[in-house]
Amino acid sequence: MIQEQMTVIKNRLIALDTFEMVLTSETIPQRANSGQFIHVEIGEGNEHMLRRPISIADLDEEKGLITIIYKVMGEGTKWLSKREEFNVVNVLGPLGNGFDLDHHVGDNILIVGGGVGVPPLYHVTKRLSQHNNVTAVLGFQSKEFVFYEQQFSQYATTYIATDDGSYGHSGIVTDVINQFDEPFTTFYACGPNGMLKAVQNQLTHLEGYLSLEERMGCGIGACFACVCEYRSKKGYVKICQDGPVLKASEVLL
Amino acid sequence: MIQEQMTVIKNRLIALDTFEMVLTSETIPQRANSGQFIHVEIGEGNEHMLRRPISIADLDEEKGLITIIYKVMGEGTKWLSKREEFNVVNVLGPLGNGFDLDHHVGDNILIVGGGVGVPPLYHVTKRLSQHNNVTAVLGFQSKEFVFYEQQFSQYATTYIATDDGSYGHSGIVTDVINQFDEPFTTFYACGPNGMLKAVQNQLTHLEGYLSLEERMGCGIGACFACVCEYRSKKGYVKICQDGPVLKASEVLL
Amino acid sequence: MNLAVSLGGLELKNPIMPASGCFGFGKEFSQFYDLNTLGAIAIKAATGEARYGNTTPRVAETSSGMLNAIGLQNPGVDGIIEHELPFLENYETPIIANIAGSTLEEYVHVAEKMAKEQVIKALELNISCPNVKEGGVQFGTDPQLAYEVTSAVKSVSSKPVFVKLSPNVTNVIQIAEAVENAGADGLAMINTLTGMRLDLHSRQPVIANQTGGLSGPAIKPIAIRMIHEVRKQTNLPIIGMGGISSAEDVIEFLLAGADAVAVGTANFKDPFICQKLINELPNTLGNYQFNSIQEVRESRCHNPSISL
Amino acid sequence: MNLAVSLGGLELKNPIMPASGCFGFGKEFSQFYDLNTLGAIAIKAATGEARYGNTTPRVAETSSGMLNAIGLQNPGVDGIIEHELPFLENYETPIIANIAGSTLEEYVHVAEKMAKEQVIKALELNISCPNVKEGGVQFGTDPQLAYEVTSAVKSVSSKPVFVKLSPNVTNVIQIAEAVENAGADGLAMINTLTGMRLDLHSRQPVIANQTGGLSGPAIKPIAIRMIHEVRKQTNLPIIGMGGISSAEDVIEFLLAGADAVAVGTANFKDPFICQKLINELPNTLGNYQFNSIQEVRESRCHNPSISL
Ligand SMILES: Cc1cc2nc3c(=O)[nH]c(=O)nc-3n(C[C@H](O)[C@H](O)[C@H](O)COP(=O)(O)OP(=O)(O)OC[C@H]3O[C@@H](n4cnc5c(N)ncnc54)[C@H](O)[C@@H]3O)c2cc1C
Ligand SMILES: Cc1cc2nc3c(=O)[nH]c(=O)nc-3n(C[C@H](O)[C@H](O)[C@H](O)COP(=O)(O)OP(=O)(O)OC[C@H]3O[C@@H](n4cnc5c(N)ncnc54)[C@H](O)[C@@H]3O)c2cc1C
Ligand SMILES: Cc1cc2nc3c(=O)[nH]c(=O)nc-3n(C[C@H](O)[C@H](O)[C@H](O)COP(=O)(O)O)c2cc1C
Ligand SMILES: Cc1cc2nc3c(=O)[nH]c(=O)nc-3n(C[C@H](O)[C@H](O)[C@H](O)COP(=O)(O)O)c2cc1C
Ligand code: FES
Ligand code: FES
Repeated sequence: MIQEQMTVIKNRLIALDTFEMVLTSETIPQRANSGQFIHVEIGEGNEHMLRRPISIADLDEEKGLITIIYKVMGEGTKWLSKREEFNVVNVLGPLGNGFDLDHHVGDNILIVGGGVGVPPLYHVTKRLSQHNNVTAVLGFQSKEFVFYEQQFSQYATTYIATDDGSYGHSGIVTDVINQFDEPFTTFYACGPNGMLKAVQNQLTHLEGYLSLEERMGCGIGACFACVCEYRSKKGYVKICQDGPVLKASEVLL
Repeated sequence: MIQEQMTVIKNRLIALDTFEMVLTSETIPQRANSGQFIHVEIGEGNEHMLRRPISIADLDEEKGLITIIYKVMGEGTKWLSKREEFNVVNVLGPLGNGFDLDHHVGDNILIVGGGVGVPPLYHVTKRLSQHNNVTAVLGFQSKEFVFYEQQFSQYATTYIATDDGSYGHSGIVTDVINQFDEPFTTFYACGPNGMLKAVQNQLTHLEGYLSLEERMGCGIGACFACVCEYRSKKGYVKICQDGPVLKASEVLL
Repeated sequence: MNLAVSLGGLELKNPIMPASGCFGFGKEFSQFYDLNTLGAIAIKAATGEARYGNTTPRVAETSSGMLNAIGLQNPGVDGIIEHELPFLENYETPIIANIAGSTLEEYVHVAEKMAKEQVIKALELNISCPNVKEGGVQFGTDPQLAYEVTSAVKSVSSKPVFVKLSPNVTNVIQIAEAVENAGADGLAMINTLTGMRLDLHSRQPVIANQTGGLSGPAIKPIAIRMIHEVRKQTNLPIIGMGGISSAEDVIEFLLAGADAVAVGTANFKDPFICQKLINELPNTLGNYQFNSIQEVRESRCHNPSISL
Repeated sequence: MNLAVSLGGLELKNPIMPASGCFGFGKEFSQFYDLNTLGAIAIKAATGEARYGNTTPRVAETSSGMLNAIGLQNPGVDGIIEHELPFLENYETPIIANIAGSTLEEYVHVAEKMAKEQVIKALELNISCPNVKEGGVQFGTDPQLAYEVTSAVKSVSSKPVFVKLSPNVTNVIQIAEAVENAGADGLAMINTLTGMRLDLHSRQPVIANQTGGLSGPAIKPIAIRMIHEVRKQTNLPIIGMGGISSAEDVIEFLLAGADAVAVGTANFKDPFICQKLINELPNTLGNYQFNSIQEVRESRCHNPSISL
């Protein structure tokens, strides 16, 4: 992990309140694993003492670029959304563990993303699709929030669900998953806790992985801000260090 | 007085740590008087809750521009120095009283400026020079800090003094003034308190004016942060409202 | 949206007022907007005699805040009544007189005179000014003294008395209880926290008085915590303050337990702030699914009548 | 420039250390820089048994600061000794063990075990954690209890004992005096101020524990004031902290009365901050015409031996 001044190459609106930002990086594309995140410094001066964790959505090792996708929620992401080409952003990363994908060959894999949980799954899908058959189910609040459908479709059979039915399947991701009768080998999910809980309950028969979110201080495992309950290690799993990717069967949401 | 979003037209280094900034303004050039100041908001967000008072150094009524000259002292002026063309700065102004110059015709007037006390005197000199004979004595720490010598020379017989003798007369402004034997009608002075005190003591025989500095809260007379002792009104003169220009004979420095 | 709030005997058309000491006696800000738009105005502290305040510098900036040690400079209660209140009579906005003193007698003297003025609709008893040796701060940190000064002032005032609490205490609930028992009609909280900055060049405190009162967004979390704590114990109306600079902040204070709010330091950054907050409040309430101020009050998780 | 400082029995090669709770047990930060460059390391609080801490969310951002309510999560004194200290034995930097507890007996138990560890060079008695009901905060706000816990810990510790003071008190000097009388070898100040933030969407506190400790630049003026106040009364070494984020801040704390400083929250914004401050300190001292740390101490306007 390293601290780097990254230059903004692109920062564009791709859905309602949702931005895709491409950053130059000298070291992260080579080192990062799908599912890891970066910790982004916000603003000038001391008004914002906490960095913001954002997943790595894509990597380009050749060009030395990383892509993040973020939704404007509060002051930090609003500030990010105002960065322009050639602005510089201070980034710590890559942080956390990633998805361990290398052992999958010829598997039937289910990807489940919700809202701003979708971004980290893009690179996962891209990589898994090389040697596996991937199905992606992506849930959004409504049509205006949908992003990256085409990008996912290149690598996976992609289903979109919207809560209000304004696009794709009407309802939540688990409704879509209910309709499948393919036997999946495993699943990778990221999204709001409610969705993760539903997926966890629905897919108990599979050994799968969840990527979690929690408010963070340090982002590196030193402050104990971001813990999550884990069946085998009471109270001691730190999302920033032991996660964000954790075994679905172990996590108590 | 009004609050205005002003666009930066120019922001250039004119001496060591010293910048000249030109700003568009819809109303200030028409309303402002020489010696008044503006109160400038610093930074984005809430890190800086106090504005910074900066004198109006020049006005261009036709083009709707004002000029300020400031020295980088701390965080606020550092932030200002980083503004670029087309950036926007939030300004309150014009504030305070100005120099009352209209009654001077054919007078022999002495202008005394020290360091960042020089800027407000530029417009004063320009205006007074229309109908009077003006002599300007400007003091700086050393050669690298000297600015606006040429500009003043257009309107006044200009003497520069540096504390370390690296440029112009060696010594402080009062040394230069000592050498004059012209009979001045009045004087206008602005600079560090030490200089103002020396000038006040030296020119007791003249009715002159001093422009003072003090740390400010509101800048408009509401918070009582910036008071100064005044012979005739104990403790009740506010520099931001009753000043910054005050009668030399009244001010207790 | 109807923004009116009732603070015991004091009716405001909206819950937003400038905080005492940050708005003078209103005149300067009347150049920016119509003071009639304000819920109320808390004017600068009055003492028995004119005070000249502390030596300058009196203010210093800090991260997301500022220090001040004005030292209660004011023309004295008679000077205020004679020179400042007449201008305020031009407005229908309720004026809250902030009362300060060094002795119990001075508080009573100032309160008695102010309460008689028609334009004054309530008193705010400043027992928490940290910036003058004889500024009454001892009244704000000792429950017994707080009780005594409050009941003495109550006995001479026909107008509602709000007691302004100091945050520089181990237990703010104790002081709140004492002044409630003494008959306070409401609370104002919080005043500034005592702080200091040193100048590295001069090696001396930046503020001539050495210490000053810390205000601004920096202290907002402390204000919210104290109001929340006190609201659990009392039904008295609370005027909340400490770092308010946005309509969201206003709602956060209401949710914590305040019934109205005062805005201090933010007036220096943006002299239009109070008017702006009043204009933005209805939409901002709507953004968070509130249809009225009353709904905010009702969704407090800890109204004393409900939960404690 | 020689940056070494002596804190009673504790010798540091420079006055800068990470603050307890913001640096874990050092391992994570050792990925960023060599921990040997640090003046000392204050490790995360230890309690008698393992604690699992509070429910999440445990942190929230505030203007120029943050709230935390970790709730003293730690593997317990035995767990720390077994699993965390061995890594720290690889370094020569003095380790300061932060001691917490709910009862006097727990403090004594933890202190006794920690003081026996060779790698531990001093204890920091945390009588000021505001984030757990049973976190010892009562020991930090009552002079009598502060006295008792300090003298009990002193009696079992051969290593210097620094007592970490709470700023959530009316009179910090009183507590400082009590712990000095109890034999404290030094003071650490300040811990966090109790604060709160409410989320407008959920209408609930952002932090699950409701309140949290406010830290960061927002509280720096309060820390400076309290250290300045206490320095007037005592010659005990003081480890100063509260919002430090620049080399200028370090000098301001030294000038206020601290002999060394700890950096907490700023590590989250910049994990290299401690190293950066150590590197910048000599030049920054020079910018303000100081030739040594000792010169800063001597230019305090109020050393007790000189003026009071
Ligand atoms: C491992 C991880 C990966 C993430 N990846 C993405 C992503 O790829 N795209 C995306 O849009 N969002 C992502 N998030 C959520 C993102 O961090 C928050 O939306 C963001 O921090 C909000 O900051 P703000 O200043 O805009 O909001 P504010 O609400 O103003 O933030 C205030 C504070 O709360 C924290 N906070 C608020 N919401 C969250 C949250 N959901 N998770 C963690 N901290 C939060 C902020 O970091 C900040 O410290 C991720 C979170 C985690 C933990
Ligand atoms: C009426 C008036 C006119 C001025 N005109 C000019 C000018 O034309 N050019 C120029 O370079 N400077 C001028 N000054 C001084 C200028 O305001 C300060 O240099 C500036 O505020 C420093 O801000 P900072 O953030 O860089 O420094 P910091 O030291 O970081 O500022 C911290 C705080 O102290 C205040 N402060 C520090 N020094 C001064 C000072 N000398 N006077 C008032 N407040 C101060 C700041 O406003 C701020 O609130 C003027 C001051 C006054 C009162
Ligand atoms: C410059 C200044 C002067 C103040 N004067 C007074 C005063 O005279 N009486 C009083 O009760 N409070 C006074 N206060 C405190 C404010 O009314 C308010 O309680 C405090 O500043 C917190 O609010 P804020 O963070 O919005 O400023 C003053 C505050 C400032 C900044
Ligand atoms: C996340 C976090 C955890 C903390 N944990 C402890 C702790 O375990 N023991 C302790 O004495 N202080 C703890 N503190 C307080 C710090 O050591 C320090 O006193 C305080 O944060 C002020 O310094 P700062 O403003 O530099 O952060 C903690 C602070 C933070 C932010
Ligand atoms: S954020 Fe500090 S331990 Fe995870
Ligand atoms: S700055 Fe407020 S009265 Fe002058």
